[in-house]
Amino acid sequence: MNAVLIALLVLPLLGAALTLAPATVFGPDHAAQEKRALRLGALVTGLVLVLTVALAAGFDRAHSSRMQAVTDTAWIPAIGVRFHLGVDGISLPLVVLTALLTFLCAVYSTRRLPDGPGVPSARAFVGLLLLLEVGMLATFLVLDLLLFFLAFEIVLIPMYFLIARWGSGAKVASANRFILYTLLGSAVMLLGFLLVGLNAGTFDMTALAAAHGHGLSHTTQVLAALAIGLGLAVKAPAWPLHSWLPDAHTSAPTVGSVLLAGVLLKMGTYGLVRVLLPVVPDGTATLAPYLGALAAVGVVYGSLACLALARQGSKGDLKRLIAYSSVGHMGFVLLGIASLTPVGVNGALFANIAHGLITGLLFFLVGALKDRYGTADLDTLSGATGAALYGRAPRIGALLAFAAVASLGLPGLAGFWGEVLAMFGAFDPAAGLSRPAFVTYMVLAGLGTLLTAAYLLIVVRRVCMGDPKQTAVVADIADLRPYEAVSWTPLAALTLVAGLWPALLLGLSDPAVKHLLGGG
Amino acid sequence: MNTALPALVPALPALGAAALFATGRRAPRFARPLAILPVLISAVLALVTALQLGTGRTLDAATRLTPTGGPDISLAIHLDGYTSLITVLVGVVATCVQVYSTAYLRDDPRYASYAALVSLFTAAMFLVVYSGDLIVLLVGWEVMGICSYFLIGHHWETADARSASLKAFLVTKLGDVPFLFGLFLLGADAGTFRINGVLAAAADGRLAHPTLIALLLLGGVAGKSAQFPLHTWLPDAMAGPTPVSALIHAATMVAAGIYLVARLLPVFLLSGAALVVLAVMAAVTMIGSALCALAQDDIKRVLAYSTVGQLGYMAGALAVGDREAAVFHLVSHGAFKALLFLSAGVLIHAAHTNSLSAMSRMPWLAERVPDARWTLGIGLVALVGLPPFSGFFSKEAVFSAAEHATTRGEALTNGVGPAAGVPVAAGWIVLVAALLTALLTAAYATRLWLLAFPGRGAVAAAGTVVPRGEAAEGHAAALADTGEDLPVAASSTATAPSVHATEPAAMRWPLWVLALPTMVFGIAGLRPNWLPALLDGGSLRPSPATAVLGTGLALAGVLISYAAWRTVTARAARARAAEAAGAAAPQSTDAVDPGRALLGPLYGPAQHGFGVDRLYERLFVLPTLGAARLVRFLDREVVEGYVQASGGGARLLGWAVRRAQTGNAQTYLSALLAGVVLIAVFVAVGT
Amino acid sequence: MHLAYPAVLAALLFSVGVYGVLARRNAVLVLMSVELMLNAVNLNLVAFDAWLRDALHAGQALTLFTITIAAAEIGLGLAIVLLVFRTRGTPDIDRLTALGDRVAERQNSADDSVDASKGQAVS
Amino acid sequence: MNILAAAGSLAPATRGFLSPTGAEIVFVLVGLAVLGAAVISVGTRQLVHAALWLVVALGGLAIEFLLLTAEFVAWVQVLIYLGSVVVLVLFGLMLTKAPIGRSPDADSGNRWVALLVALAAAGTLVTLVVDAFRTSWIDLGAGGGSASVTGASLFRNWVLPFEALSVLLLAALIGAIVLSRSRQAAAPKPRAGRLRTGKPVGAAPAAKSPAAQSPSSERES
Repeated sequence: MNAVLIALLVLPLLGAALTLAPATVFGPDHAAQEKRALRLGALVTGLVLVLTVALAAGFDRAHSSRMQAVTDTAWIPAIGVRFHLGVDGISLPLVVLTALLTFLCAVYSTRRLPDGPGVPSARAFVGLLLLLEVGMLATFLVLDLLLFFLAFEIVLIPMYFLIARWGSGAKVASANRFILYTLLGSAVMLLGFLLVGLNAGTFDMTALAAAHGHGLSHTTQVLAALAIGLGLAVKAPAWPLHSWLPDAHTSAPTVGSVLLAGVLLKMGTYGLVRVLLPVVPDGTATLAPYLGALAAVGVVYGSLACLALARQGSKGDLKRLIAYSSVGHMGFVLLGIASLTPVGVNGALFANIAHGLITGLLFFLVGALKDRYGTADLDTLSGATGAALYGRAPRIGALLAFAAVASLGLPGLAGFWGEVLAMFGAFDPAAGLSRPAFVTYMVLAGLGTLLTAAYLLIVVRRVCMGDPKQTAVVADIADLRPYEAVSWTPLAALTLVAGLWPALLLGLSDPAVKHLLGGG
Repeated sequence: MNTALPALVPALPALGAAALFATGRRAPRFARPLAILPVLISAVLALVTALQLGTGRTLDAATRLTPTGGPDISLAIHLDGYTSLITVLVGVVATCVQVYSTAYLRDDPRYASYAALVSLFTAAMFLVVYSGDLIVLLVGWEVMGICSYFLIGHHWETADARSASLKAFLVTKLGDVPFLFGLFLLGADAGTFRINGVLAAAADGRLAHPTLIALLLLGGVAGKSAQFPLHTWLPDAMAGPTPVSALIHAATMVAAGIYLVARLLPVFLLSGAALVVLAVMAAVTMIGSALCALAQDDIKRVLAYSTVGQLGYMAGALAVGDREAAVFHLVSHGAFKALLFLSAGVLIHAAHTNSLSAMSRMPWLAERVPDARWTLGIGLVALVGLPPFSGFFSKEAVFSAAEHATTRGEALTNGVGPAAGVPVAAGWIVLVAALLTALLTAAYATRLWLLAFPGRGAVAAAGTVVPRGEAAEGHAAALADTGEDLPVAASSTATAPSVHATEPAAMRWPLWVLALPTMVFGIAGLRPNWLPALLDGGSLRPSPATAVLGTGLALAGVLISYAAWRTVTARAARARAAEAAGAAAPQSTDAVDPGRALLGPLYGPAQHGFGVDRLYERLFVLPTLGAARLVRFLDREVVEGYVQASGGGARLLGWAVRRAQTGNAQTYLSALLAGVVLIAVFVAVGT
Repeated sequence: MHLAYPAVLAALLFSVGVYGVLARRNAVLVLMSVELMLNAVNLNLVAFDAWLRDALHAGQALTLFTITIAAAEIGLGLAIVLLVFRTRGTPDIDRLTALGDRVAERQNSADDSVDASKGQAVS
Repeated sequence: MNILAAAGSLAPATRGFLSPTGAEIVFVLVGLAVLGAAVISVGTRQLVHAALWLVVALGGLAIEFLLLTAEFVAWVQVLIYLGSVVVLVLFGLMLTKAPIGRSPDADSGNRWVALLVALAAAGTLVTLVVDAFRTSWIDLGAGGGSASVTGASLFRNWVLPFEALSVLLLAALIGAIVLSRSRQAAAPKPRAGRLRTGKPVGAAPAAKSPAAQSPSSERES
């Protein structure tokens, strides 16, 4: 089984290396090269997806708290860094989600690659996409702090180029801001890792988790928690550190946005659960109320910002609105984690996956709208009464309504369980956390769900509904194309399945979370 | 008795909905059978389950849906008398509505998605009634809310449908947020989300703060059942197609709130304060909505306000602790209100307008739709509560429950909870409000009847008559101003309404199917006494005192309204005669409305729902939008400011260090020596 | 004799030398101050040689060393000062700031005005 | 000299700051003089006076060496420092056309910082030294500094270092010469101009024609 994990990392790396080969290897003329490169991308990511599904099938669900498919060899003995891979109930869903989203992006971009002046070749695109996949998969598979940091950083470079070269609008400035902000955050995180690693004597996550913070004094735990928490909070945008996200999403290409929102944000919250909770429990306990406060404010702040963008005449960009909604949704995840209870953390992990699926779908849809209408600006799109997408492109309209409804947390769809369990966790936080504070966070989060419903339905009203007789920006737009259907239906289907049968994910994460929080 | 049957009841319509969504566009001809068959079968199954269950037995079955780290969430079924009664009602009404819709929306391009959403809604309602787990109940609860959102927004071409659907969902969602917190409190105190577990915890007194729980749950109930603070969405929801109003906004969804309070009544009985709040809420809803119904011009808005009022009755019955009366009234109201809406639909379909004043100028309307005329009459009589129809018995049950509650310890809690738990104040509030509302209900019911079907003489006196032929052509204008709910696409081909072109069969026989229970349900239920046995066993027979008082008030209401109508038409006739003689200015055509005479100064505010909408606009909507603008400013200036400042700060630091390079060797040397001295001092001091 | 006296005197003399080196504008005077510092060191060496009664008389040998090196150094120093004087026309140290960041000062003033308006992170 | 030393060793017990021997008193007085001269030499505005006060300081120091029975070193000090080094400094002053009178800008802008650093250094060093050597006494009686003793030890074990020293002096000598050559070779160009006019190099220009005037004046600077 552990060969699967290594194969998961090596395969995309080989694919990326292959794209470095001279262009002629891919075909005689430019068009053939482009097509073959994109097909290579789809093939490799497809293979990785098959591997992850095999991994999930072979995974022993009864003992999901135990690390499975483990490879553990010394890598840099001088500083005690070990090449330690493993997967358990918490990281398995995320690995499968990453593989799925990357495969769908690869399939989508085989037919719809952003082209234009100065846009590099598809070979470079596929190479960067595969490198991105290596970084993302490694982040979820690795069980060594420094390797985690390494994977955390590998992801930034390809995403930077995706935004800076294939993006639109003020793409270079926002790409710079994205990479500088996140790098600063992860530098602080590295300090935290070093503090923990040197004091505890090992960088191995499983050993540190087993020790459950015994080897570390209280002050080092608080300091480490602060440093690591700060770095990870930048990545999963906690409220005050979120200002890189809207710009990055506004200028990123569709595929970039999907992966940025679908997977990169999860690396931050996964880090919080995998590193902060078990390794420095006392530090996290002291920081939990503040993290909860930031999360609650994030939820309300995100949704109010979206409401401001969604209103008539505010010249709001749809992608920017969806980015702010991600800030709101990740607020729920952080609230669940801050409650330090099994319910809360289970809710957080479920919301992670749900947000990945739903926001991935939303960004695909908005990207498609932007391709069809040429702009994602809500005012030009909707005009006075609305873009009447139900009439013009009924299938896209239906999918957008489905995604908006899933995103506002309708019970029966994936978005609900994460939010409800996170709020239930905050309702009754772990011992030692101040109950009134967390109940107010829960109330704020509840208000947040109402505001989320408000702005999402306003978007549906202004995009899907509308007077058909009103002159539209673009006369007739194509309804759902086959390749779009292929790359979007898995996301919609999974949202429905995860909504109707939550045990699919909670069954996996519950024992692992209890083991993580219980320690020992 | 295995649980396969009840499990199928919610599953079938859901599968029907999925099938409709899938094949809607590709194979429209399957739409009709796929719409009707699943709901019909599930109605039959519900009836079979009810009969199998018999009276006085309950059935519980559960499998774990998912672990959560805390209390588990389970797919649970809880069957008892109440579920049998309500599922049969829902089944019957849903089938009638689906059949009715096949004709009503015959050539609507989006019929498939409409039918799918109605089936999904029915499945959600079944799930709410059958569910034994509060979180799964919440799932059904909110799926109903989203289906109502999509159905209200069915005619998304018209502006008010767009805004009404958004408003409906947001107001119910506003109610659902405290509802969720109430469920959390229940789940945390009882240690499980199973309803039996919660009721057992209530019995053992393990609920820490029942008043808070009850008030939070009331938030959700007020939202869903359109009670006083959160009722503003229901009248606007009439922008949706009429069958939707019949099913969702009359019989089922709005009743879900009442069903939930009935199910969790032991929790409510633990706190007197919550019952008083419920009583006050019910009273204000009853009286306010009755007054508003008296002043509405749109026939559907009258029925909508009437629904809000009747729900106030049920809430009042719950406030005095008698859930039997509440559910009895719920079922009978479900039947006759659905009947009223469907017949109103037929009326609108024929007259091509919603507005009562327009109908009052169409004398030919009566013979045009005889079935609708009769069923509307039966419905209105049941609504007013005149014997022998079901409305009378269920309303009397509420009156007697209220009357019993006025004396301490006498409340009809039928063993569900301590009779003393019901405060006397709640009893008096509900009794007085109920009686007053009986009067007002009779008034607006009669007004509706008189305006909808004016006799020949009265119309001649009232003035201009809308000839039959002209109605067909003029309907576009009528359609525009009254936001009539007829599908736009079907407008142009309406045949010139001739006498014998009555409504299609599919719209007529559901009326009679629903008329049957409206007439018979009261008598059938009480005579052989199977209804009380099915429920909690308390006798639902009307007590003589309230029966006489209630019926008297109802008759008084009818007479007052008729008298007002007579005087108004007489005055209009005199004015017509004077105007014919050229003396006075032409009277406005809608002077015939008795409501204006009865309400007098209250007519203006009543027409606009007493300004509650404007109040909410100012209280909630404007501050939220202000906060949104503030956040947009904060984000662009403050949070962004920090990021820019960090960039600027780094450059400033660089500039400062640069200035140290003065080029003068002596400054460097001084700095060097100062450093050396400092180090020497630290080393000397440090060791 | 108490060892503190020569040691303290040497220390003070050394500090006066330091002041001279750092404060004097003319390069020759700086060289003179350097001489003072070297002499302070010599005093210390001799004092400690006497105190340790060193058989090798290392202290005194080293003093001779320093004296010779000082002589060589002052010779070279003055040669350099002369050269500087001949090319720059002035022996004053604080005018010899060719290596300074003067270019930066002029550009700074230009930068500040630009920064105020743009305020954009250097892209 | 050894009487003093003997006296020193006779009364070891009653030592202390409060009962200074004769040598100590003289040492302190001369020390104060040296210090005063040094301060003035560093502080005065007139550059030449500074050099002269330096002479006084170094002379006082030579006396101090004598007091410390380092007789040979004292004379070497007088010989080389006072003799050659200060003279060199004076030459340096003259060659760089230092102003004779009071020159206002003798101190650079950096003087307050310099004062601060100097005082800090002085404070630190003095406290350090006093703290370290409070209880140590020099036994002057040993008379180790005389020319014979120093000479013997120099030629017994310090021969090689001194040879190296001589090489260093040679290098310094050559360096100084190279540096301060007045760059004859540096000005051939103007002279080439003169060659074309046929007049011999360096002939005293009898008639000061403007063309001739410029190259010669150039040669002088």
